[in-house]
Amino acid sequence: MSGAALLEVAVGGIAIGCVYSLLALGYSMIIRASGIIHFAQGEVMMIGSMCGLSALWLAPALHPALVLLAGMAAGGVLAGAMELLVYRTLRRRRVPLMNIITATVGLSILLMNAARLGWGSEPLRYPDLFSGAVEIGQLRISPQLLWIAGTGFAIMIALQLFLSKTRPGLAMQAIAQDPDAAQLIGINLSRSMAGTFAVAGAMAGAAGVMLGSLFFSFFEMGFITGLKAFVAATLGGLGSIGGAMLGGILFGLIETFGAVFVSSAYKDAIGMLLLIAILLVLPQGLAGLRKRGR
Amino acid sequence: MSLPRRSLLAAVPALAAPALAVAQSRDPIRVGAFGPYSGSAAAFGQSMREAIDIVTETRNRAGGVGGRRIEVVHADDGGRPEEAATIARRFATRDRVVLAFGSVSSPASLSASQVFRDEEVPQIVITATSQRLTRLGNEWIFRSTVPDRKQVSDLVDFIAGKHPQARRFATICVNDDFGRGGVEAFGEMARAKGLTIVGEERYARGDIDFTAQLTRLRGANPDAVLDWSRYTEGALIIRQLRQMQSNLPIFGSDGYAVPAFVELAGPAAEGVIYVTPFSIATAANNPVAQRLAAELRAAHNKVPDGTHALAYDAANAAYAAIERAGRAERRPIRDTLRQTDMDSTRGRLRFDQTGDPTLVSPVVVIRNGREADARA
Amino acid sequence: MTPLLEARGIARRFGGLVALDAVDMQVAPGTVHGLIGPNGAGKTTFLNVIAGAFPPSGGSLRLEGGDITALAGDARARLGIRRTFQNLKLFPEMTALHNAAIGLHADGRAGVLSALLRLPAQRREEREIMARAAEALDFVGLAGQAGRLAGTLAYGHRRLLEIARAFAPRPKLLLLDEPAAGLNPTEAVALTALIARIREAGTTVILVEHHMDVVMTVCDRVTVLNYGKHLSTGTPAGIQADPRVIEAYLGQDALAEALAC
Amino acid sequence: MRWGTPVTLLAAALLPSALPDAFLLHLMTSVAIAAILALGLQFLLGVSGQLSLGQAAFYGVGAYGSALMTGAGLPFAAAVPLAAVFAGLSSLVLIPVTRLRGPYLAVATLGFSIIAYLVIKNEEWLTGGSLGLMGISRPALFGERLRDPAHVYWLCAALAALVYLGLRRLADSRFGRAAHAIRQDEDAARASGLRVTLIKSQCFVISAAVSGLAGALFAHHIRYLGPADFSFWKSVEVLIMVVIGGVGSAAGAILGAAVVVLLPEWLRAVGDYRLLVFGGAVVGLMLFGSGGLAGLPGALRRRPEARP
Repeated sequence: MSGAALLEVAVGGIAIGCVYSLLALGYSMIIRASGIIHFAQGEVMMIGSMCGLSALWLAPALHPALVLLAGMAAGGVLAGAMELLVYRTLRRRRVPLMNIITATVGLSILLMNAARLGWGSEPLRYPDLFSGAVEIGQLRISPQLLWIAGTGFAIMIALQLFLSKTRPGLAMQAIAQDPDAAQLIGINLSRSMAGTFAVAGAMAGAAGVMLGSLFFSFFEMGFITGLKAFVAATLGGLGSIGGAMLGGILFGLIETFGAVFVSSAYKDAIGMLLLIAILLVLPQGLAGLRKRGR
Repeated sequence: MSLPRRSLLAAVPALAAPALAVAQSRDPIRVGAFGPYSGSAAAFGQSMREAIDIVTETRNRAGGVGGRRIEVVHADDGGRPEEAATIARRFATRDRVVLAFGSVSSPASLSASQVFRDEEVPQIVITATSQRLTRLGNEWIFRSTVPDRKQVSDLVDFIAGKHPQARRFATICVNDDFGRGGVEAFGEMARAKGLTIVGEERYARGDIDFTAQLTRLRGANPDAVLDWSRYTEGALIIRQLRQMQSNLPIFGSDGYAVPAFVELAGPAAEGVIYVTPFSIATAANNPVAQRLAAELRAAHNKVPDGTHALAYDAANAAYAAIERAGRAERRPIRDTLRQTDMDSTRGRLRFDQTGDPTLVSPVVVIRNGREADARA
Repeated sequence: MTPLLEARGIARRFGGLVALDAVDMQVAPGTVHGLIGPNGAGKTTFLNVIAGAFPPSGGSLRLEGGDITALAGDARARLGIRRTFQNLKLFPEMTALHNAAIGLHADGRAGVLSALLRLPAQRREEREIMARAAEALDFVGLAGQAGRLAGTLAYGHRRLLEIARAFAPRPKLLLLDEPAAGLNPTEAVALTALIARIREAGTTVILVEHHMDVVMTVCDRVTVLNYGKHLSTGTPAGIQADPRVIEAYLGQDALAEALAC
Repeated sequence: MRWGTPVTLLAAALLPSALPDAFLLHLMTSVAIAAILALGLQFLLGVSGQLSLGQAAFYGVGAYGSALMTGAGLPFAAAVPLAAVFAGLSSLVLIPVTRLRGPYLAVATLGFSIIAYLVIKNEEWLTGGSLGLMGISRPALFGERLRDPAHVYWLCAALAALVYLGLRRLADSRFGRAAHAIRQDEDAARASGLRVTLIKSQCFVISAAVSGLAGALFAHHIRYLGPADFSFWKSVEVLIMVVIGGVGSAAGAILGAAVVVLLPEWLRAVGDYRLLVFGGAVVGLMLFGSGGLAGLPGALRRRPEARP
């Protein structure tokens, strides 16, 4: 395979990886703050994607950035509402974590089927948000992929800044690290938790719009993608923001290159085998690398 | 595990009880229909249900069959063989249907066919194309669609006749019974006609990024691409292929034969050629197809897709067979069904020894965003 | 006489931080050996190395002359080194009796198959384990609490339960990590007596403790660590008089006072 | 309440005479099989605290194993236990991952189950690929094929009861106590001399073997095997059964299995809204609290020794 073709594949892998990263960030933030494996994260992404598309239907000339924003808003509101209405109620009842995790599975089934009833069972196509082809020498790269990779990175950097520089962001970090101490210094636990879910949901919504514009929106789109993003988050080390970003992009690349060099029938197996291998060396994922020196 | 000693198993019959309460009226003739009404193939299930309901309502308005109404019991198999077997068991023993329609996928149809064969219930498969369904000596199975090998041979004949310049084919398919069945048959028959297969790729159901496979396919330097996919992945594959600035001719499967295909593929669909069990574009002179189109427009404001036509034909054949049998019993219905000889949306419908229809499949090409007869 | 436990040149580093630096210690059998030092001196780290919670970065450990440096924690436990934890590690959803029975697990043999078949040998063994577990509870004074879930016990009782679990198999060496922490003075006195009875029962004890009155009352010998280094070893009286020890505790007034009394 | 188990057993045994409907017997057979599957995970999660998202893999190994062995001429009564043993052994490849904790273990088992699914789907020569295996023999006892659905039901229900009693015994034994301790505090368990990895691995093998038994029975009950029934979704379904019933309660696992099998069947009446309602019901059931369904009667009576 030529170098140019390899590069094309790599860009595709990075673009998909960005989508995984955005979703994985959500998994990581949520698990760090609350211990919940949020299996409905993929469905939040799907709803974000559907809402972005619906915004486009209402206003066909909408700027792509606003479509992205619509998806993020939808995802954020949805995830925040799920925390406030369901998970918080469950926590107040002091049910075991396993029950909350199962409730996220229930919500995922519920959202998937609600979307099927609301938006139909046919996949829905996004209009091309970006067109033309970028040519660098003999290399042709779809501008969609570049935009997605670029936007993905931009959102992740924005999230980093939000978490490290703003008051609500710092509060979320504090809650995640030590909820008791955070409450003692006057941070509102309940609000920060809802905020964490909302931010994670917004990330998922952005991923949904990106995935939708690359491919299409479909009520089942969140299931497999969500699962893979969870694997990516684990690969990176659950609870680690940097790890989630790295894990997502790495997983996208592994998957795409796995399909190129090994059989595509076992494409998903390659990622999984590698994941298991990495976990055996680093039981805490890639983020464990940093802690290892201690 | 050592916590509560008492068990609540006793509550189980109570959970099952409401299902028992379903009234067991003897009056209407009951038939069953099952397919993926939920899950990723729900669009097919929905078309199937719409068409069967239209035929049934029309029949019932005209006085039913032999003065008895027809009642369709619908059930969702979600595309899962386990569910299909359970539904088949229910149709046979509890709903006591005289005949069953379904399903859409081959595994679900196969799983159910075992139960129907055991319980001696005639089954008309709607869209499942696996050759195996009708090749197991099962006398209770019929199929509305044309099996994959027959469709492939119709497509290969078409290519040999109309596109003689396409000699080197690269194939891509979904990695399941549908895709592999189609591509294997294509390879066999294409080689028999002197064509060569220069590359074979597969992907998993639900994949969205085909860059890797397409890059490899293009590398094999083919004259044309054969894609045996369902419409969702098919639309992505041709879009991604065209995004790579490739103008290779694309031949596709009956999995494309859904209106949403053109919708999803957009401009990339232009010029794509595929085989289909039914196309309204090639049925302008077929009165049954026109009747279906009119009824579907009235009921759901839709243009019929392949599944609509297949289910429509199946239901018409079934009700005619019940009428000819003169009684609502499974064995006589099966026997009269075998003698079917009627006008359908796809021409004259007869079943061969195995239960497959004897029809030639249309081949269509997308022009200006619509299906057009490629043979014309 | 060979020491029961002999530590030679034990070192432990965490990243760049040196927690233990070539510490030697010999524990004579049948004694209570105190391990003290200012905060951050490496007492708990040393205890963890002895228990096998993590391997030392250097040095060797011998139990009754046999090298145990390479053994994992559970293997050392089976050889007869048992411990308690500074911040209490019980099995809160199990009864006190079953907590103590876990301590005796290594003495049992019944496996999956015999449990499924409930063979007579398995039932006999189960009765024995329960009898010995009850005995251990009785020994620490928790006989009345056998049926209660560990998580619902009073704090002082939980401390005792942990000792019962560790002592139940009559280990050769018992490592107590601040057993008196959080106890009221009455309870601390009772604990002192309990430690003495454990020694009488033939178990050697290493005691890490901040309560100096407990240490001084019950210990036969005391080792002092400072900044990860061995500072001094001797009788309680000798330690109290050692100028190096007093110097090490300078600035930690409360402890210095405690040491003086 | 020591008579709870015998009364339930009696009720289960008499069920066929109360329900002459062949379809309901078919469903109750499915419940019995699902119960075995759920008991397998219950043991792993409830007793040893290990979360597996890969139960579908062992279920699949058992199902395909037994189908292939009977297909090769082995009698049912030999193939089913052998398939269960084989499923148990197949979990040995997971032993390295038992040292992972919580979600990391879950993801590793998830990976294993995805690989197993791909093997089922791709290795046509062995598993029939995506078209699956057909014509699997009916269950048989003493050389007699069981044609009466009531007999098949009794067989599966009896095995479910055996598994229930066996796992209960195990949970109450020295071994179960050790597993239980490890679940609550691994460090303390290790300090007490427990071979943590060995015990956790043994729990994995037992759980896998029980799941394999369920799979083997499933193969001969449905008599058709296709990859779609062994996807990740199946693992999630088992997890839902266990949690609905109440983690830690064997009786709850059986109850959860009954709910997960029967509820969607019962909900067919609501048509398109079926899965929507099912998802909502799962969320709703979680609100019952820590004990799940099995804990309900106790919670209503306010047991004093309820969890902290």
